[in-house]
Amino acid sequence: MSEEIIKNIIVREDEDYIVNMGPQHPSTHGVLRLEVCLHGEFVNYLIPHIGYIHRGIEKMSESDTYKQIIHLTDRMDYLSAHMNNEAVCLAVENALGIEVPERVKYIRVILDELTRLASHHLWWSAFGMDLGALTTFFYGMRDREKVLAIFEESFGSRLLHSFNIPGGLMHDVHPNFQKHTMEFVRYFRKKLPEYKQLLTDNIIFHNRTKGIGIMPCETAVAFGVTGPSGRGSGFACDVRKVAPYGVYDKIEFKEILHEEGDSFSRYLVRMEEMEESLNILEHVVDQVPEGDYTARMKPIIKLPEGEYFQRVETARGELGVYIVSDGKKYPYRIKFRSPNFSNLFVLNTLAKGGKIADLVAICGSLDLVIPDIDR
Amino acid sequence: MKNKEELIGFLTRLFPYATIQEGNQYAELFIPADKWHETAQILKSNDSIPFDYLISLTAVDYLTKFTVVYHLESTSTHDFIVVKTDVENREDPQIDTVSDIWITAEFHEREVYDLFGIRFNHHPDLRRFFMEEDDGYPLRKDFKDEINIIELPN
Amino acid sequence: MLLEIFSFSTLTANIDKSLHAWMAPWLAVVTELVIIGIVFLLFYAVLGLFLVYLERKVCAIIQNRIGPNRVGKWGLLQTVADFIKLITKELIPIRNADSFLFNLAPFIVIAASFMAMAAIPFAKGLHAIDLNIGIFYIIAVSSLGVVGILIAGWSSNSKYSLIGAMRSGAQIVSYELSVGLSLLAVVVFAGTMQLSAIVESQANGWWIFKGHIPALIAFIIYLIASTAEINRGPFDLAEAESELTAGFHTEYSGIKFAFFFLAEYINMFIVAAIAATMFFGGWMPFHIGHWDAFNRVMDYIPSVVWFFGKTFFIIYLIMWFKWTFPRLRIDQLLNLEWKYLLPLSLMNIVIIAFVVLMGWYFH
Amino acid sequence: MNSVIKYFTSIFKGIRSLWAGMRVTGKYFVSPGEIVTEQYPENRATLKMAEGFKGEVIMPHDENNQHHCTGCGICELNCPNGSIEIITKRIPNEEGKPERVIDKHIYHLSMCTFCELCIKTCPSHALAWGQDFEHAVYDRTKLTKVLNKPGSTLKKEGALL
Repeated sequence: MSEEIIKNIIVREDEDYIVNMGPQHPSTHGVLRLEVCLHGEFVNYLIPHIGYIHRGIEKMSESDTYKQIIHLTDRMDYLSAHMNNEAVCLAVENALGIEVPERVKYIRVILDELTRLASHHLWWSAFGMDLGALTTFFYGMRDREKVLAIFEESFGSRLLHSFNIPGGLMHDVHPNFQKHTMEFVRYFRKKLPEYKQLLTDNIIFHNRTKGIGIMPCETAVAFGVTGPSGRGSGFACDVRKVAPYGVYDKIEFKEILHEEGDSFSRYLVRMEEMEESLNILEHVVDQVPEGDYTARMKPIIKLPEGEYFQRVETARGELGVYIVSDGKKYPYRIKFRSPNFSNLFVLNTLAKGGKIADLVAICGSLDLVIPDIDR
Repeated sequence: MKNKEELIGFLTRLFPYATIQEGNQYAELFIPADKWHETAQILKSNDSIPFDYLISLTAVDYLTKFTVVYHLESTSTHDFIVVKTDVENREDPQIDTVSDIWITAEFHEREVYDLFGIRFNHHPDLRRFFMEEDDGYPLRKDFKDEINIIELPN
Repeated sequence: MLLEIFSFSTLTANIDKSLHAWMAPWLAVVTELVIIGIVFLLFYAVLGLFLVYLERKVCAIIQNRIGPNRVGKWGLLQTVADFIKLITKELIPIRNADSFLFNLAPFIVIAASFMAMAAIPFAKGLHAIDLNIGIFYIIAVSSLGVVGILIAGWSSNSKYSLIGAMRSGAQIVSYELSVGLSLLAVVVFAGTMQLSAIVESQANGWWIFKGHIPALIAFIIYLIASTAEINRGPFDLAEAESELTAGFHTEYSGIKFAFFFLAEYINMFIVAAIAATMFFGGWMPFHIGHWDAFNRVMDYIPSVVWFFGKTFFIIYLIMWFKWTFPRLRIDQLLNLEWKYLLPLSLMNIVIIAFVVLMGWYFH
Repeated sequence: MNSVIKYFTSIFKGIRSLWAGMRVTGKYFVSPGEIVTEQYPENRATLKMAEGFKGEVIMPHDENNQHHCTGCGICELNCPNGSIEIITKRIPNEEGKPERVIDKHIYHLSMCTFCELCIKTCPSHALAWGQDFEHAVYDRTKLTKVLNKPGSTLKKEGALL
C-alpha cells in the first residue's frame, strides 16, 4: 500500500521550466518558497523550500523557564496562539499533577474556540482572495475584528496574547467577556449565511475547488496531515475527540468529517467547524463557574525528571509538545510537532499534474502558516 | 483502545528484543538501532494494532548519545506509543530511515539531520532544510555560536 | 424630434466654418485634427483617473470601507496623486529584456484603446469620426491591444509575464468571437454598422427592449465576453495576482505600468460605451413608443447625460462582477467560451435573423 | 435530449448561484452598514484602548513622585528577552545604614515581547501596562526608556497600586 502512496518522488531535468513561487509571492501567505516545475500550465513537480524565518524556538526554549517558553509558542502559529500556549501549559500541569480550577478549563475552551473562529475567518478571507474573490477578504476580516476586540478587551493584545501560564491564566478575564462572546456568537450566526452565498455556493468556486488536489485518507495518514485538512479526507484526527483535554470530554460536539478529500471538502470542513465552534461557544459560555483563575503554583516551576508529550488541536491540526526534563527549571529538550510542517509536504503529491491555478487552490485549502513550519 | 498493561503485553510478545518501559504517560519502547527498520515495518503493518500515523519524530542529545524518539498512533485503535532508538556514535551518527514506511518521516528526518546531524541511511533526499552544509548542528548541546546566541545571565 | 439645442453638431459645424473662413482648407483640417487630438488626450487622462477612483470607491463601499478619503475632498484627488507618484517613479530597466519591444508594448496597448475611442458617439453630433462601419472598426481596433500584451509578456524575460501573456492571448482570441456575434445581433436588428445610425434606430425604444429575449441574451453574452476581453473581473487570468503576481506587467514600473493600468480602465469604458450604444440607445433618451408627452420630457435631459449615465451603469455592473466572484481557471475560461457562450450566441443570431425576418420585434 | 436539458439547467443553476453572490455584495453597496475601517489619525481623540491594553510597560508614580519599585530585580530575572535592566545604588537611610534603592529601571521597548511576566511577578506591583501604542521613532535608542522618573523615591507605606 505504501508504495502507491509515495508519489513524492521528484525527477529533475535540465530543461524544466522552473517558476519560483515565493519567498515573496501573494499566494504563499508568508516566506515560503515553492520551486514549481511547469509544463505549460501544468505542474510537473514542486519542491518546498523552508527556513526563511527559522528562529530556533526549540533552542531558545532550552534556556528559558517554563513560564518564559509560553510567549515563544505564540509566535509559532500566530493564528492559534492560544492553543499553542495551552499545549505547553497542559504539558507542565500534567507533569506536575496539578488540577487547574474548573473556571480555567472552561475559559480555555472558550478561548480555544474563539481563536479557532478567528483563524478560520482569516483562512476564509485569504482563501477567497487566493481564488480572486477579493471581497471575501474584507468580510472575513470584518468578522474576525469582533473576535479580536474580545481578545483585546480581556488580554490587552489581539494576536499574541500570552494569556495562559502553567496552572491557569495570567489574570482573570474582563467582566464583559461572556456577554461579548455571546454577542459575537449571535452576530456571526447572522453573517455565516453570507459566506455561503458569496463563496460556498458559487459555481465558479465549485469549479475551482471540486475534485482539485484529491488526498485519499491513506495519504493523509501517511503524510500526517491533520486538522481540517486531514478531516477533509476522512481522517478522524481531532485531538479534542481522540485525546480530550480541558473540558472537551464534557462537551458534546461533532467531529466534522468529509470523505472526498478535495479542496472543496477541506473548505467545507472548516466552514462547518466554524458553525460547530459557535455551537460549543453557545453551550459553554454560560457554564463558566466562578472561582480562581489560577491554581497555586510555586514561583519557580521544576518538572520532575522524565518525558512528557501533550497533544492539542490547533486551528490547523495536531500540535504536539514533547518535553524532556532533567529536573531543572529549564527543559532539557523541547520539541514542537507543528501541524503545518506535516501539512506542507503533502503539497507535491496533491499539486502534481494539476494546473498552476489549482496549486493556489490547494495551497489555500491546506491553510499553511509559515512561522509554524519553520519554528 | 487498550490500556497500558495490555499494550505493553502486546508489544512484549511482538518484540522480544525490545526493552519496554511503562513511561509516565505512554508505553515506551526501546529498540536497538540495528533492528529499528524491521521493527518499524512490523509496527506499521501488524494486523491487530497498526501504528500507521507517525505523529512526531525527533531526537534528543544526551551528550553521550543521541536518542531518536518516535511518537506513533494507530488511527484505527487510537493506541499511542513512544519508540526510542539510541544512536551511540556521536561523531558520525547514523540510523536507518523510516521514510519508506511513514512518508512524513522523510521531512521530519531531514529536520533532525539539519538540527542534530544524524544521518538517516537510505533517505531519498537528505539535504539540509534551514542551514548551509557546514553550519554545524544547532540543537546539539555542545553547539557554540558566539555571534548569534547571547547567553543571558540567569 | 430631439431638441436641437442639445445637439453638438451646430457647435462643431460653427467651429469648422470659422476655421475655414481664415485658413487654407488643409490647414483647417490639420488644426481640427490637433484640437480633436488634444481634447481626446485630456478626456482620456481625466477619464482614466476618474475610473480608477470610481473603482476604488465602489469596491470600498461593497467591502464596508470608505475608500480613498485623504487627498482632496472625498479623496477625489487620490488618483491624481497616484499618477504623480507613478510618473516620478524610476523606470527599472530589466536585464536580458528585449528593451525595444519592452518599451514599445505599453504604447501599443494604449494606442489600441485610444483608436477605439474615436468612433464612439458621445452625444448627439459629438463624434470624432462617423464611420459607416463603425462597430466593425471598433471590434477590429480594440483587439489590437492583445498584441501589446503579448509583446509585453514576451519581452520582459520573466516567466510569470510569459504565462500571463499566453493566457491573455488565448483568452482574447476566443472571446473576440462572442463579442462580435453578440454585437452582430444588434447589427441585424438595426440593419447598419454605422454607430450614429444604430443610435438613431433606437429613437422609439432601445434595442434591449425592442429586441426583447434575443437582445437580452445577446447583451448578457456581450457583457460576459467583453469583461473577459478586457482582462477584468472574474476573468483577470492574465494578471491573476495570486498565481502570477501581476502577470504580463510584472516587470513594468513607473509610467509604463501606468499606461497598462490606464489602458485597462479605458478599455472598460469603451466596452461599456459600446454596450450602451448598441443595446441602450447610446445618447438617445428613454422613449416609449407613442407616449409623446413622456418622450418630450425625456428629451430635456441632455444627450451627454444619457450617454454617460448608461455607460457608467454598465461600468458599475462590470465592477460589481469583479468584486463578487472568484477567478476562473484558464481551461474553465475557454470552456465557458467554446461550450457555452459561442453556441448560445450562434443560436441567438439564428433566432434574431428569424425574428427580424418575421418582424417579431417592436418597431 | 437529456443532455440538452442538463446543459441548460447547468446554465441556469450557475447563473442563480452567481446572482446569490451578487445579491450579497449588492446589498452592501446600497446599504453599506457599518464602516469597519478605522480613521486612524483623525479618531485619536476618541480612540480609547482597553484597560489592560499592552502598549508598553510603565511604572506608575503618584503625585509625590513616588513609586513602588524596590529594585529587587525579579522582573529582570523573569524577562525572557533581557529587555529590563535594573541599576541600583546604595544610599544611607535614617539610621545611617546603606540601603539599596533603585537608580535606574531601564526598559528596552525594542526587545519587549509583551509577555506580561515582569508585571505579573513583581512582588510590590510597581509595574503596569501603559496604553500608549504610538511607538514609532526615528532613532532606535529612543526606545530605551528609564521607567522611574528623575528624583522619584520609593513609596514605603500606603496601599499597593
